[in-house]
Amino acid sequence: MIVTVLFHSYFKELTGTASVPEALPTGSTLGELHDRLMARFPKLVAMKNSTLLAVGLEYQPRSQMLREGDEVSLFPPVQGG
Amino acid sequence: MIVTVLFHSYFKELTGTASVPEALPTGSTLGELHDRLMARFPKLVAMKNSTLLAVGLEYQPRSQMLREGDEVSLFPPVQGG
Amino acid sequence: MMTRELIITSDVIDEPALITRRRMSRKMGAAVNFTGVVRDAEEGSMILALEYEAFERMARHQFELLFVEIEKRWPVESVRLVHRIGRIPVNETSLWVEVIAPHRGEAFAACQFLIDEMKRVVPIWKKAVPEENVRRR
Amino acid sequence: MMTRELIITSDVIDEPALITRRRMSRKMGAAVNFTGVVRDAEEGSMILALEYEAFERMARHQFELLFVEIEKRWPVESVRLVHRIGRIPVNETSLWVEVIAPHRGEAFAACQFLIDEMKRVVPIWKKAVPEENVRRR
Repeated sequence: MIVTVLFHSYFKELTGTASVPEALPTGSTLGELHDRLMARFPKLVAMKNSTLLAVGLEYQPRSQMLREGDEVSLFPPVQGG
Repeated sequence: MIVTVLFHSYFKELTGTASVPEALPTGSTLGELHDRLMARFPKLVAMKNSTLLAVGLEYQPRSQMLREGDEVSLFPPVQGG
Repeated sequence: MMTRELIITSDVIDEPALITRRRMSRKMGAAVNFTGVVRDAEEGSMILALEYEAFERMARHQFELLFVEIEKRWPVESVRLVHRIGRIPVNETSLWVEVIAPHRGEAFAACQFLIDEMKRVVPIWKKAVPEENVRRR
Repeated sequence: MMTRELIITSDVIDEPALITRRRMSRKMGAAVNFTGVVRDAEEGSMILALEYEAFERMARHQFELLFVEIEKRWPVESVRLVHRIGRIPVNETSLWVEVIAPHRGEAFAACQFLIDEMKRVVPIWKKAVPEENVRRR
């Protein structure tokens, strides 16, 4: 299956892109996607523990099962205000 | 000695006046003045425990010694805001 | 030095004008404003207005003591407080407070402290003007 | 039903205009406003501005979840929040919040909750624009 990955804030600089498609085995979890993305974009590894993960507009845990066409966002800690 | 007593808020209604002079023995305390005023204006008695006492612009305890010419204020709990 | 502005007035409180006059240095990150408004009921009865009275000389002195205390406790750059007195109709502003500080925690703490302490020590009183006291049109 | 207004904009925040548009029912006694302003230093370095970026669709959704939570917890009548994004010079407003409630305790609590939670969950980020990055005149 294919999901769309969005990078926000300086994750765009770390990966050189704002959005990439990623092909995954059916039944993959959000955590497995994150691992694949760290392999593909090694600069994400240093941010591993502080990376926030969302599917659509909701935060989700790494155990969340992904579905075809999901839009997944990765970003650093938020800083509004 | 003579002090000036000011009543504020509904203490003016209870006593029928905003200001009265009161003659006291030299060395009297604020508490003794309060007792005299309750004798003179019995409607103040019901408010005894919630009455606030100030000399000039400062709150003072009942033990405060008064001096000739002091301006003493009596009023109910404050309610600004 | 913390700047302070204290206004006790029977005029309507013009909040947009007060906001327009705000000055903050480049080190300040937070302004907290509180607006207290007369509600339509007081102790369960409907009212038309509150009538506020101040022992103004002492009120000014007691506010100044609170400002001194705020300056000691928090790195506040500015406090402004306007208390309206006289008859204030329901839905109009009786109290407006502003505290400016580097960070929001300090600004919120100092603003709440000022209001809480004012309600304890500043000689201002209010009296309800009940609905039945006026002729209905 | 709590009314809410959420504005995410690159325009300057016009606080007097926002205050002028305030509506409070006759049951409400307290309005708390917070204004967050860009300070001249970020992590010890002097800056000219902050550059804010939002993942706006998700930010709107996450703000709405916070509004729902506020409505559950406190008798708040109205929440308004304006977050400016893009480049915001030092001494200009990045965030403006207003909470209206019957009493001040609720209004202060809900306003602080909203800001604290925003800083935890709403996808908005900032980047310092350091002083040396621009030509001095």
